[in-house]
Amino acid sequence: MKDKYIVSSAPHLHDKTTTKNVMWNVVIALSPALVFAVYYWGFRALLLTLLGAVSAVVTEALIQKLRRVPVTVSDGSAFLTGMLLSYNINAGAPWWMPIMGSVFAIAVGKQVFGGLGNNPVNPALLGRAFLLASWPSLMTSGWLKPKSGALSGIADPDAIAMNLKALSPKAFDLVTGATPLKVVQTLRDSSFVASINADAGEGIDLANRIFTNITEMDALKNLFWGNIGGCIGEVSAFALLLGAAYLLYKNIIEWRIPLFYIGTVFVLSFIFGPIKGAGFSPMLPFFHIFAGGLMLGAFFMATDYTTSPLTKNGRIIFAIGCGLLTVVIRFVGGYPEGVSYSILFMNVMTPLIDKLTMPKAFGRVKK
Amino acid sequence: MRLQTFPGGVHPHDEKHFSASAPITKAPLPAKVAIHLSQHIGSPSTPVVSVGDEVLTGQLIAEASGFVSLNQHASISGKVTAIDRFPHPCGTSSLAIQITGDGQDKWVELVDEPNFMDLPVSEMKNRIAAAGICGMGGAGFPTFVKLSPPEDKPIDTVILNGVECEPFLTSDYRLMKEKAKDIITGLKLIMKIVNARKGYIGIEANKPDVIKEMEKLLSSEANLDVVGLKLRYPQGAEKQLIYAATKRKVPAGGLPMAVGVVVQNVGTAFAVYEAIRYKKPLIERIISITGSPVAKPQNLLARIGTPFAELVEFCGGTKERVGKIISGGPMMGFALPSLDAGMGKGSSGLVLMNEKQARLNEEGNCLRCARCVDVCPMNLLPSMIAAAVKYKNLDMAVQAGLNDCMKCGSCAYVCPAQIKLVQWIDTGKIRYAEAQRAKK
Amino acid sequence: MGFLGQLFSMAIAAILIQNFVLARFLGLCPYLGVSKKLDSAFGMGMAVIFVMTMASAFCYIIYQYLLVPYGLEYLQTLAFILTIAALVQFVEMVIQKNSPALYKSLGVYLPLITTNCAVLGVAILNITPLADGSRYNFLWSVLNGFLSGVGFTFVLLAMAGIRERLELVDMPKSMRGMPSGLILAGIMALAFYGFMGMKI
Amino acid sequence: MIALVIFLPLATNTMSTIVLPVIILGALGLVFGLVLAFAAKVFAVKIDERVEQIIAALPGANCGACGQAGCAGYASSIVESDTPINLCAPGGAAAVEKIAKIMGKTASAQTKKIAQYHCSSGGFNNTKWKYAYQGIESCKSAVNIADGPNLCSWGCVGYNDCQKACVFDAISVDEQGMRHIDAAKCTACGACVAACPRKLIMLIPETKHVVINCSSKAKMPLAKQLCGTEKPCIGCGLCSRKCPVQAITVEGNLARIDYAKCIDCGLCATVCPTKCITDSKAGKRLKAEIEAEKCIGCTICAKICPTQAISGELKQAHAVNKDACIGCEQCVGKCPKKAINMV
Amino acid sequence: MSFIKELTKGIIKENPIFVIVLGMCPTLATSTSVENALGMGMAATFVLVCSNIFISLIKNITPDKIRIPVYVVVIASFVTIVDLSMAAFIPDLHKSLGLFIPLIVVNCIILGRAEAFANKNNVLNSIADGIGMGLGFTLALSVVATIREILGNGTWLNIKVLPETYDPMLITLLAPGAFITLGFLMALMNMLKEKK
Amino acid sequence: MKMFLQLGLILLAFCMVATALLAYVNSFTKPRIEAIKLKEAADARNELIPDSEFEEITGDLSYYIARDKTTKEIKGYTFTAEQIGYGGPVKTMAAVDKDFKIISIKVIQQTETPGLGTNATLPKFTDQFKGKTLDQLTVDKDGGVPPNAIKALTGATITTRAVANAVKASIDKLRASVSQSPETAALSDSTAALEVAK
Ligand SMILES: Cc1cc2nc3c(=O)[nH]c(=O)nc-3n(C[C@H](O)[C@H](O)[C@H](O)COP(=O)(O)O)c2cc1C
Ligand SMILES: Cc1cc2nc3c(=O)[nH]c(=O)nc-3n(C[C@H](O)[C@H](O)[C@H](O)COP(=O)(O)O)c2cc1C
Ligand SMILES: Cc1cc2nc3c(=O)[nH]c(=O)nc-3n(C[C@H](O)[C@H](O)[C@H](O)COP(=O)(O)O)c2cc1C
Ligand SMILES: Cc1cc2nc3c(=O)[nH]c(=O)nc-3n(C[C@H](O)[C@H](O)[C@H](O)CO)c2cc1C
Ligand code: SF4
Ligand code: SF4
Ligand code: SF4
Ligand code: SF4
Ligand code: FES
Repeated sequence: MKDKYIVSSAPHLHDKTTTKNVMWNVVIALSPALVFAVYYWGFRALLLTLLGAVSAVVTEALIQKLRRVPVTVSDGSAFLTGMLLSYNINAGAPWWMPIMGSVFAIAVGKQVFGGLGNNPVNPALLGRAFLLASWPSLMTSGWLKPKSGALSGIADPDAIAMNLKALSPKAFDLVTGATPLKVVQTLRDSSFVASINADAGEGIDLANRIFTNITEMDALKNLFWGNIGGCIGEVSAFALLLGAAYLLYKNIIEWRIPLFYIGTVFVLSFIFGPIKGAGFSPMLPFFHIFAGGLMLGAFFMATDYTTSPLTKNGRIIFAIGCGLLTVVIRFVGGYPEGVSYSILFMNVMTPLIDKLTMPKAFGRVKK
Repeated sequence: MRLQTFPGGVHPHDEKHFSASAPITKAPLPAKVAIHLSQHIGSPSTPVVSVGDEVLTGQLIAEASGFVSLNQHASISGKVTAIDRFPHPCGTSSLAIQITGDGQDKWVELVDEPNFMDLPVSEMKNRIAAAGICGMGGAGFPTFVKLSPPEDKPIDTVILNGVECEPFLTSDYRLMKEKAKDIITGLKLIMKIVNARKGYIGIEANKPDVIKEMEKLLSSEANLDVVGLKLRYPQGAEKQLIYAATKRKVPAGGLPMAVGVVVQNVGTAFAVYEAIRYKKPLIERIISITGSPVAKPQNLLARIGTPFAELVEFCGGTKERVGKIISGGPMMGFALPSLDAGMGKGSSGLVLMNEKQARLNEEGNCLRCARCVDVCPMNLLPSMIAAAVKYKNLDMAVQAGLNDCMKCGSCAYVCPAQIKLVQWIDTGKIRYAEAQRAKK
Repeated sequence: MGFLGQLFSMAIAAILIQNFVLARFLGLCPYLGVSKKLDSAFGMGMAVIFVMTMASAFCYIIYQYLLVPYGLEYLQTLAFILTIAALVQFVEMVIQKNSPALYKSLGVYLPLITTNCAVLGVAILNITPLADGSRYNFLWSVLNGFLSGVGFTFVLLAMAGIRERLELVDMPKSMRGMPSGLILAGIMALAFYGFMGMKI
Repeated sequence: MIALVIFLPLATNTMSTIVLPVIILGALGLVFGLVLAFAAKVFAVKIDERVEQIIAALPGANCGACGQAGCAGYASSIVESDTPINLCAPGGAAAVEKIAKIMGKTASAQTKKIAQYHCSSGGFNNTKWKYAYQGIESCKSAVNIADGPNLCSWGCVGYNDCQKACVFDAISVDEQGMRHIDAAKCTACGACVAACPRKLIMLIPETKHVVINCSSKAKMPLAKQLCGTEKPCIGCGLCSRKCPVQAITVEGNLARIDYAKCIDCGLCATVCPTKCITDSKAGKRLKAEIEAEKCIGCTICAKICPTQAISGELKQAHAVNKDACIGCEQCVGKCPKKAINMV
Repeated sequence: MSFIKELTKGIIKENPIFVIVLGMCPTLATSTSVENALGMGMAATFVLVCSNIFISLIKNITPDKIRIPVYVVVIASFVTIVDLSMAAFIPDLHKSLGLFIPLIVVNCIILGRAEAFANKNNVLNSIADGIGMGLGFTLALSVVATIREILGNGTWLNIKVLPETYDPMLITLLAPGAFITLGFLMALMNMLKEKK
Repeated sequence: MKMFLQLGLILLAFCMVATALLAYVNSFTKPRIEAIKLKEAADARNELIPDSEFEEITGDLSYYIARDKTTKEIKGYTFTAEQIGYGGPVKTMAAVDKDFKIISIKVIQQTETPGLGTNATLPKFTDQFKGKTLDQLTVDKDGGVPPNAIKALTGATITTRAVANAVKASIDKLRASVSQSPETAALSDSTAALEVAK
């Protein structure tokens, strides 16, 4: 058949974009964050990321071999899933954590349903949820301290620390031993506030001081550059925005999901943000959009093609849903951070959203 | 000038540089032609000659077999040597009248009506029908039918389609460049026939010289306008063009006349002009022979039925191995198994591709990336249609827009997983038709 | 907390936090069985909401006014299930007669519901003392029944949406049907963990 | 009710712990029973009795495995909307059989048919290609593009739509890429017939062994050039002329057997110049022999024999001319005395 | 011998959990440990056998209109008996099975078998069916429980089987783990069936 | 009409038979179950404060006064405390001596996550309550410093808090009701007098 002309159905031209280059471009867009992570936490961050990515690739290849279907790991989607999974765990986690997570993410999250494009929920986030449910204590403690600065991102740890240590060893532990969102969550817990200081008034006062400090410009700067405690990938809002800009420029992700997601979180935290007893801080919405995994989630995970709605209006509903749930979980939930669960939940809703927002063909009138 | 456009669409590289600057050249007379009885939408024409008859150039050899059908004329003079299946420019084979030329090109008699603008409308339509003109923009709808809308559907606007949004093709461009005045006359004739008040010529922004020229020519005409259009595929599709020019939305499943518009290709307008003024039947048209393997890409004025092989030969043959032959443009054209087929009334181009350009990637899994959804000018869910067809869920396919698709190919063009969306949709349409038939 | 506030928190708890299917392991058979198509899932969901509400009301009355006064709590299972079975069958007959259309879309699911442990579950939970030792009154029992039904329907619809989508992909043969349905249920349960520990 | 009124006031601690509950629950039962009886009467609806029968035939697990809402839902959808009857997993084959009986699917009463290809081409080495097709691997999709990738535009495209359509796994593809139908597994459901865009598959009676393995309507020289196996039907008409019962007609360069007339004698296969007609029983046919003792000379057999191989006088024992007998066995069944054996 | 056939079919060929997919609630809820699984299995088997016997006895005297309520009453009675006796005689197990004992009433297997089998067969076969289905249920439950207990707790029937250093995978003891474990077991069954 | 009665009566008959059977079973299991319940409670109390006899006091907080079997001297009090944990209410039974110092505790009912919250039932966790006073009942994560604090279970702070805070709150209540109750007040007076006498 070599000597025959090729005949196929129109169109005979094709855009240069392929699955492969989409995926590897996302990997490129994610690498600035890795650079920052290595800068703050050392090579352990790199090691964990690679372990996650490689085990994802190996798992996918093995399963495809077993299923006797073509091995398609070179398309980079498994690598990406593994990488994003590792980005969702703490740099201080044990080495087997990203491996277990990746294996679960690929096997249960993706290959069970036939591989790329078929998975109903985001495999990387499913992997994270699996790790969190399996080893909750390992996943929510042991945060690595960034190269300089405190875990919680409090602007001036030393200055407050001096005071804090004297006033309440407990408050000192809090600001130096957890992520910024964990601090905010704890400060919202009345039993904690009551227990910082024997004198209730002083307790509230102290809580307020910590809270104000955490939303100050200096603290936000730490948050922006990544000088805080947290998961590998959520280290620096700056690095993530850099990657996001690249993806937007390359037309790989679409603006609707990130914009509406972050926008919803911004607006809702502006409205509902002030914690009990604490004064209103104009910086609070900024704190909420830079803290935790929001940037990573909004730009890299909620935008996952497979698990977000097909339609444009659907994507807006999806993103607003994610934003709403994120704020709800952060403010009244049992976890300090809600990004991963809110995206997972909205993933589950995606088919229904698609159904509801089925577009009408050009020229079709409403019935 | 503000450029107009429509929602959705894609931006393939336009590749017009191969043949844009080549002036229209007459192709040599072919030795044999095969005139297909079905080069148009509607019922096939009925032959009125038999094997062995001598015919003149322009002589009627097959006549319309119903209202929506077409007259066919001999495009060269000579002898009818066969009425049989011959390769068709859309890749299949179908019944055609083969004429072996005598090399003399003896014409039937033409006229030159001095007052052709003042002919009665019915006479104009008769001449169009007699000339066997069908749309030359690709679809091939008989023009006299299109120009006879029912009484209750008044037409107020005629749009000439000079968009030529298909990459590579330049035949309309050259025609507009070289025959601008005649095209405008054609437009006026059409407007007169359908009694329209307003006329537009839609031209894409990649032909600035033609836009300027046309603007100049139309500056004195109050009711005629040039519409500059953004460079975007499928700008030339009827509904999208109407939307861009008039912001009217043709209802789904409806015809342009539902919104008072008639769209004609510029080539059709030119043919209408020639038919009314000279009673000249449609026996030749302009075709771009282009693509990187072609030694000397050109725009040829060639007789209907000329084998593609002869045209390519006239353009200096090929300079590299050909991987794919496309009759029409690369976005909607048909890939041909060989160069044996002859050109039809709707053949606006022949695009050759080398092996590298021709090779397609394997279909992968759909990522649900929604690129296809974003670009679909008809606002459909191509990925869902394709999946639904694949898993034999016709109801869902129809819900996702199976019957609204115009097969422009934008979706398949962007799909990163290289899913053959248009082919799936095509298959779906066939299955749907089968199912409908089975229901009856 | 006003009535509406209380209602809201009960709704959140019943639908998201303590969802019958995903958190309490009740009503799994129909959840796995009738979630292949959105249409059927919707019909089933509506039927369950209806029956759960009615069952909550009836069982509450029977428990409170027939069993408790005579110290017959040990007969609760028997009395409840009898009530539910009779109720379901009665409703089925009524619908079948009066609204064939509704019967087509809803009635056919009714027989399935007798064996749905979620209905008995909600009846029992309604009369089980809460953490502070109090019990729901009649109104709240009925509301709880209704909202639990809504919670069931919600996850049933989401599941059906996903499974309908999975009809259009190439799943490994051994995973088709129940296995993938169960794994999906697991995934959904994980996704609902975000609401765990929520204080409303 | 009266019992309730009498006993309730008596319900004190001294009341036996057994009598009281019995009365209360009994009353409950009575009330529900009456209500249901009442409902059954008032709300009685006439339903298709087949639905009831099918409900009875189904296991009643209400598991939803059929994709319907419980057994009743499945039953009514079988009756009303032609839902396949083999979807009940718990019920298994037994249920299918029962439902089939109820629904009167009497396919089994007719002679069993099986699917048979009418093309000898297809596969990797048996096809001549027109072009290199790139696209969806489905026959239905492929034939829409330039008349399909194989030179013969009547022949097998080879993307196995037929195999994919068969839910009974009756069609297999060998290492040459050729398709084979397993007669034992084929249920003549016709799915493959509908799936093949070239209409190459037809259902023929299981008892017939002669098949024209081609669907090409191309003219003589062309047909051979196009065919991948070079065994096309060229429309020469030899078979039709040979057929003793005029079961073969040639139309548009293509011969077709009318199986209602065909007596499965295999003569046509012997004359086909291109070997396009196959006869799986060739050489295995036996010859008729008349037991003279039993023969009463009724002449029925002689009349029925398509080749006039039987001769004999009225009321005389008949004899078979072995050379003329083609083994079609037409006479065997017709003999009133069962005097004819195939040997 | 149909008795034997009815007895064995429930164990593999028509296993109520793996093949008929009924009674999922107790399966998933009580399979956190093998001990619970055995207890639940036994309780359900008892009810199943009793109700099968009884229903096949009364099948001819129950009018169709009230068939379901009657069956339900029969089943509920046996369940309550089990419930009360377990509370009285094996209080520890009763406590850990909790809410799910009364729910045996609606365990789809029991009513399902009543409707599908006992309703149409004689007493002897119904007993066989009850025992078979019960055993099948118990067996499947124990298999699920084995995986969950080992992975989630490092023990089997409360015997330590994994080394102390094993950090238990808690998810297997939780709802998602239950679903996923069962899902994979069923996939495995499917694969074995295909191989055959 | 006949069908009405027939259906009603059949169902009636079944219900009656079934109920009779159940009532019969109940009549002999009920005492047993109650006995088991009582015994369990008693066992638990005995485990917490051995060799004592108990007297129940009901009120805002129901508790038992434990007296030495021989000397009839008040040894302490037992009570049940309850608070919502991670997966539902967590019930803890605790015993304190008469100075309200914890003698020991036992988590008697909970629906926490296996492997996490359920670890609260293990002696490793409950033993640390022994000897703690009201002020020392703070979870370490909440700022308490061991040994004057309760060390949280790994990954289950919520459960830990539920146990510690419930016990704490109940001791508070116990204190209030003990000091109000005239009888016990008198008793402690008498012991005080006794001590003075010494
Ligand atoms: C069955 C049929 C009937 C049509 N009738 C009319 C008509 O009455 N008037 C008209 O202006 N165009 C008519 N058209 C032509 C369409 O408007 C349109 O020009 C043609 O389908 C090709 O358009 P396209 O190349 O954009 O697809 C008809 C087309 C079809 C297929
Ligand atoms: C996707 C698509 C692209 C098209 N592009 C062009 C074009 O560039 N130029 C053109 O004349 N017709 C184009 N057509 C055909 C027009 O829709 C329409 O049929 C034509 O302009 C009608 O004029 P005619 O009947 O004179 O051919 C296109 C059709 C489709 C569906
Ligand atoms: C699946 C799962 C189960 C959990 N079970 C419990 C539990 O039973 N008890 C508990 O106190 N916390 C439980 N948690 C909560 C976490 O373990 C977490 O540690 C808790 O929020 C306390 O956080 P802290 O120790 O950082 O304050 C669970 C978390 C998850 C993800
Ligand atoms: C923009 C973008 C975002 C992605 N995000 C994720 C992600 O969050 N998690 C993941 O597992 N894969 C992600 N992928 C990779 C890929 O979509 C994923 O492997 C599929 O979900 C598997 O079917 C992403 C890919 C793209 C192009
Ligand atoms: S679905 Fe049809 S109309 Fe839409 S982009 Fe694809 S080919 Fe064009
Ligand atoms: S463009 Fe291709 S991969 Fe993307 S959604 Fe459409 S069909 Fe799927
Ligand atoms: S699809 Fe049907 S007719 Fe065809 S081979 Fe299979 S069973 Fe036979
Ligand atoms: S469906 Fe027809 S064309 Fe396709 S492989 Fe089967 S026989 Fe050949
Ligand atoms: S729904 Fe079937 S056992 Fe619960």
